[in-house]
Amino acid sequence: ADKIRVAVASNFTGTIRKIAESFEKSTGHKVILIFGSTGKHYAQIKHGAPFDAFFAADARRPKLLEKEGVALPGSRFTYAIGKVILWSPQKNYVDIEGKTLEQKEFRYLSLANPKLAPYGKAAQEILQGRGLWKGLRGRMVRGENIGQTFQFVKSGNAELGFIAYSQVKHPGESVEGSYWKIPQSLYSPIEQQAVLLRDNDTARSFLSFVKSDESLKIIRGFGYGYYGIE
Amino acid sequence: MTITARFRIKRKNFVLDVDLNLPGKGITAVFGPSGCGKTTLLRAIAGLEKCRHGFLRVGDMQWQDGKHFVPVHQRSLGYVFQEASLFAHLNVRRNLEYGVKRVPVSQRKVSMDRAIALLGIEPLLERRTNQLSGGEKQRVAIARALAVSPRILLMDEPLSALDLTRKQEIMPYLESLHDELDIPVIYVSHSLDEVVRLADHLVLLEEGKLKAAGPIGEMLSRLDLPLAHSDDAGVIIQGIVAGHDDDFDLTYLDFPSGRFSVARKALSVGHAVRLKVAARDVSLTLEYQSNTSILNIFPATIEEIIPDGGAQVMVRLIAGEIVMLSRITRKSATLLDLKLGKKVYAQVKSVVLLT
Amino acid sequence: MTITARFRIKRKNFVLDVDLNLPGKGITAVFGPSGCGKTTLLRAIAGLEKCRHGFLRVGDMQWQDGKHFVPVHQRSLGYVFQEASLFAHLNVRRNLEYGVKRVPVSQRKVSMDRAIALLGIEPLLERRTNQLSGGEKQRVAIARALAVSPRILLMDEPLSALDLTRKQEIMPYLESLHDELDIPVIYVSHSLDEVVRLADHLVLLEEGKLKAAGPIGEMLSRLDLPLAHSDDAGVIIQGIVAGHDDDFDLTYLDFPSGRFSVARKALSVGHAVRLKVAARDVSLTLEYQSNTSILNIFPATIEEIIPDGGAQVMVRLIAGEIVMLSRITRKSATLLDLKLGKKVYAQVKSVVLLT
Amino acid sequence: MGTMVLSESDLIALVITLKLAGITTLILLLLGTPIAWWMARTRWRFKFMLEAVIALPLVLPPTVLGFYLLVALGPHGPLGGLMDWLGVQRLAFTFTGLVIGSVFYSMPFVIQPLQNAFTAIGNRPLEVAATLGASPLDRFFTVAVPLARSGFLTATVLGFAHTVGEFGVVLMIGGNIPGETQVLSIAIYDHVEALEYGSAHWLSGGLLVLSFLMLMSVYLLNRRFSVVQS
Amino acid sequence: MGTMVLSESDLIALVITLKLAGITTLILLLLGTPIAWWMARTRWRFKFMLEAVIALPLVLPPTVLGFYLLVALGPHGPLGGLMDWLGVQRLAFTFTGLVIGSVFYSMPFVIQPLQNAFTAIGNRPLEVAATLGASPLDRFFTVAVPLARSGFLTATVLGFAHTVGEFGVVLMIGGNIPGETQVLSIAIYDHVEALEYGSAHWLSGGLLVLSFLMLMSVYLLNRRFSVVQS
Ligand SMILES: Nc1ncnc2c1ncn2[C@@H]1O[C@H](COP(=O)(O)OP(=O)(O)OP(=O)(O)O)[C@@H](O)[C@H]1O
Ligand SMILES: Nc1ncnc2c1ncn2[C@@H]1O[C@H](COP(=O)(O)OP(=O)(O)OP(=O)(O)O)[C@@H](O)[C@H]1O
Ligand SMILES: [Mg+2]
Ligand SMILES: [Mg+2]
Repeated sequence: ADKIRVAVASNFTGTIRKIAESFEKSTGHKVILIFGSTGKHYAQIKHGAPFDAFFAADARRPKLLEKEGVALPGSRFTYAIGKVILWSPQKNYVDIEGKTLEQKEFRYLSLANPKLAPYGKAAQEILQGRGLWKGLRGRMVRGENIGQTFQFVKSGNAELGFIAYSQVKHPGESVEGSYWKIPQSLYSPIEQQAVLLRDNDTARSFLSFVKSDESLKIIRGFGYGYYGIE
Repeated sequence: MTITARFRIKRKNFVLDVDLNLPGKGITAVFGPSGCGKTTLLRAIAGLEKCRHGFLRVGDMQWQDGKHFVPVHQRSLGYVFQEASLFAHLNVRRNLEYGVKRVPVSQRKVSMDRAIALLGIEPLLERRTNQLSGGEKQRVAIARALAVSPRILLMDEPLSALDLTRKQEIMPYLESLHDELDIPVIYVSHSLDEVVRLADHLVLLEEGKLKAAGPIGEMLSRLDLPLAHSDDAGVIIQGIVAGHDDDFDLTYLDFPSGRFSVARKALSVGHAVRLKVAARDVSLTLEYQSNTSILNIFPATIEEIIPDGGAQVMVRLIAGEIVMLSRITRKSATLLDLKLGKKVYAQVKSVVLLT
Repeated sequence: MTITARFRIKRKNFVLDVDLNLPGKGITAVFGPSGCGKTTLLRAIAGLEKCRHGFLRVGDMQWQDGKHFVPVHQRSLGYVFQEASLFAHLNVRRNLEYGVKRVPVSQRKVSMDRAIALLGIEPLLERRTNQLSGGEKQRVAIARALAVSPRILLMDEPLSALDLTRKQEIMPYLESLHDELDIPVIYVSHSLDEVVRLADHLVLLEEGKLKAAGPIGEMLSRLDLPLAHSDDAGVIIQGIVAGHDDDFDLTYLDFPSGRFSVARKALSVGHAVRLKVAARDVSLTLEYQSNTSILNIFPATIEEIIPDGGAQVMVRLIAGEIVMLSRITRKSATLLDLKLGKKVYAQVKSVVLLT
Repeated sequence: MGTMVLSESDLIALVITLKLAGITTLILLLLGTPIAWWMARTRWRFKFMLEAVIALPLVLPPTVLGFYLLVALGPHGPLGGLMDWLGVQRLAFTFTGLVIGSVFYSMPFVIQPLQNAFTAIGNRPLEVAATLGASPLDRFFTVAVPLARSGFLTATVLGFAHTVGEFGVVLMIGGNIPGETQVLSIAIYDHVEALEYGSAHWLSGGLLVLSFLMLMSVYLLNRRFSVVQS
Repeated sequence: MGTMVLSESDLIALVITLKLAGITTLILLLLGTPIAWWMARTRWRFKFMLEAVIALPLVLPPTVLGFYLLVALGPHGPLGGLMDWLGVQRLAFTFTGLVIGSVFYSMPFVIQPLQNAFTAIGNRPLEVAATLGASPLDRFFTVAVPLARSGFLTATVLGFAHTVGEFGVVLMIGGNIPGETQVLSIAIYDHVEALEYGSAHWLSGGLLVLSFLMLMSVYLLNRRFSVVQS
């Protein structure tokens, strides 16, 4: 049995664990998962990190790696599409159309740093679309990544925030609090892409496994979208 | 004004347990062997060593009584520590100023300049304290304690690192303190010589207990105390200046039963003085002898003879109204057939003028 | 064996510049006022103070010569610092052991137990050093320096915090060091008394310069040195034990021109001794006087009379082959009509037996 | 990686950082000095426990510590609840919150050197000062503090530098609000994560040079006034 | 969220953490002691510069410092290049690399307290030891070290605790590889990021208790052997 190392964006932690588990069960190979921010992983990969595959939180870094000749050409694919929601742990706080943004006297709105995280960029687009981006400046708290963004809201320090649907959606459970599921049309799609970094069979077969139906079900169960599937 | 002190301080191998009544004037020497508790006593008086049921009254100031305890910094005292204790972060001048600044101007009786001049530390003022010799440090520490114009001065072997010349410069000043400032000085010393020279009063400690206390003269001539057997045993005699001899630079001192000639001192006629007559400086003859270099000869009667070691005896004499001690060999005593009541002549080779 | 030392050490306000030849035996006292450079000299000898062009030879050991410099720890020396300097992290016993452990067993001549017993620190062995009194610390420091069986002992005012009794216990031991260990001791002291009692040799420093150096007896009787004008001026006389008087517990000491009687000492007949005769203990008479308690009377001739302050004169006498000093008042000198060549009787009231 | 001029927000972040580090250090010294003094003097039997407690925040990764602080400061947390009850503004995402977090985290770097320095002084100088008429407070300031100078220097340098470089705690409870709680360390981090290496180098370099100059002057000054031990 | 037993990888992370902190502290002491000693004794004019340099790593956010270390240790970096040229294994993403990074970062916490403690001793005890026949090395170990005990204690505690809690540097040059370079601080962080609060609480709590017990014993021991100043 082989051992591969796969670097994965933190927001995908729960999902990939499930997938890796069933991959290990069916093949007997071992998958070592390394979680972290996509920016850090990118820097590390460029400086020789011993990873076999890379599951980024965006499409930009995998593309860069491909262009720079670090990733294997042609191995890049979108493994999940993130969905953004506006969420509050309080019941009936966020209405289903997001009017809350204009109406409620909240103190802090949490979102991911648009510069670093695609979810943040999406949030920016949504707010800009409604003409709220400038007006909310001093009331926006920015997480370094989507995990932190969630913690700001979850701990109650920010009343609401733009988070990933996958963070509150657990397979077979209903979502706590109140949220507005934002139509895909309001922001550019959050493609999370993966690339192969080292050419070996186990890694290749793991990537294929991620594309399998079995994995797809898991990915959707955690609240991610997939190409052409809402 | 008196000082009443009662302390009981327990340590692992040591207990200080004293009940003292000291005069509130003049210099009181605390004397005793190493480790007998002198420093501990001084610290207790300063308030540095706390004891629960202590009692301390210095003149009209009640510093300690059961629970009532005046903290050290509110006691107007000067303390010269046994070990060098200058502030390392201040230079010499600032060490001196440290205390002075904390005394209200109205209570400053000793000027800093005076203390500096007295201890000859003028050239050291801008030095760091680690650039001083041992004796220099000690002088700075004394000056610092003096400069706060304290109501009582506590000195723990302040002169131990000083040479004789320096000591002889400082001692008269200490002596004059009670004339000028009228403050009591409690003075720890190992040197009986120093003690005899300086002190009015003596406290003898032994293993944390009071062995004896009293005026220095009395203590020195008490044959039951170890002092009388030391090299420095002797008596203190009160006298007054009777006149000067300009030809020979002598000063005449009259005491109740005679006259001493001593090297001239700048004292006015009538001034009261104290003389120390050491037992070893007194020899005895049966007849009055002329043609001797000894000027001070007094008729006396033998009052007591006690052995002083195997070879020597201490003879207690009455010369008129005063007591003198003479230390001579037993052989001489036998040869001269000395016994109680016998008339002799006491030849005093030299005397020390104390004040 | 001799000690040759040449140092030039510059400080901001002070220069030590000495060129010394000291005997490699016995006790050499370094004497001088506070700040004259005694500690600096001792430190230079130990190697703690470096100077570029120094030279130091102790017996057959070349410790410094231009660039060649034996580091302190390779010099077999014992050093008693002027200020308490016990290791705070070790208790008393371990302080003592610290030095002993670093001496090869074959070179251990002083046992630790011996040093402990001598300095009476047995009960203190398990104490922390901050639980000691000033004098106790000093005793431990002396014991620690002795216990390394050094080839030379450097002591910076080691007895300043000790009482007389304690001093008198330690001094004979120091004196005996050169008999037993044959090591030179360089001894800084402010107390001329101590110096006279202890030292064989005297180095007089003044403002960093050598003022005079020589055998103690010579130095004390040299009227051009300040010593002769101090209270302790006197002469040292070599003698031998001639016998004992059992009746009166006396010991007779013969010297070239006479015999002294002193309180009995446990010395065998024929033993060489040194006596100090202080100038203030010598009185002069024109005729031989009997019926006096003074036992030691010697005929002498006046050799020199010099003024000693306004009221006193110092008389230099030749008694047979030896020199004596006598300090008397100018008045007495005039009354007795003393002049050069006159025959007198020197009455010695007391002498100090040094060895 | 090309050269990039620093943005205005970077400069603001610098100002905020210096302000944060300055205030934090000040508070640390004000708070730490009496604690260190007490710890150096007391003979309390259980002092060792307190000593352990003070060093404890160090062992948690700063982000995690920040997370717990965030939870504590949130409306359901003990501190946040207390604040609400008192009617005081909540502290998360405010500059004050940053200060509190930094103080908490850097405390051991200040207390420990101070405590050591105070212990090293011993009783004697204080006794001397007392006999010279100095009250406890007086002798603390005129004797203990100057004699503990090197301890204060170390405490200040470690406290200040550590706050400047701190990042995890600050990120978590600050919310990275530009102009308010975005400090330089986060700004640099953001640049690195966003692959804006040029800006990162400039900022880091500037910070290093600035810090070096500051530290150097502090040490140089220290040398001038130093108490030479003999 | 609920309670979760610690996974095997968490335990491994604990072991790695303790190993890392232990080795780092040891190296810090071995390296820092002579430097601190030299700095306490020297009268070199430019010492203040060195002092500033030593405190410098502190002001960079650890992740950024880690980033630069990574660059330096990577194949294109000066150190990495040197390593390659020497034929030695590259250090990034290895345990050795972690140790180097931690040593670098925690250095000031060790050197400063030691330097202070050595300075406070003064010359006298060393002179005394010399006159008692102790060579420079001998007196360093038998006099300077015991008298600087409290400095060593502080250095050890700060160095150890800081390494345990360190995270940014370690994350960057270690690469968070489970079983190799994943330390506890990162494991906790991962749990928090993955919203596995249960595990995070358990791990943090365990770490705190463990650290508290360790620190407490150290301080308790210290008390027993302490040099009482008078
Ligand atoms: N570190 C120093 N820097 C500058 N001057 C110093 C230093 N140490 C001592 N001195 C000066 O050098 C001179 C000699 O000092 P030293 O300690 O040798 O004197 P000493 O003869 O031992 O005096 P004491 O009897 O008072 O101990 C003194 O004037 C002193 O002020
Ligand atoms: N901190 C302490 N703990 C325990 N015992 C102590 C402590 N300090 C002093 N002692 C002991 O208390 C006794 C009295 O000490 P103190 O310092 O008062 O003596 P001293 O008379 O001043 O002696 P010296 O003349 O040697 O200075 C001594 O036996 C000493 O060993
Ligand atoms: Mg004492
Ligand atoms: Mg000296």
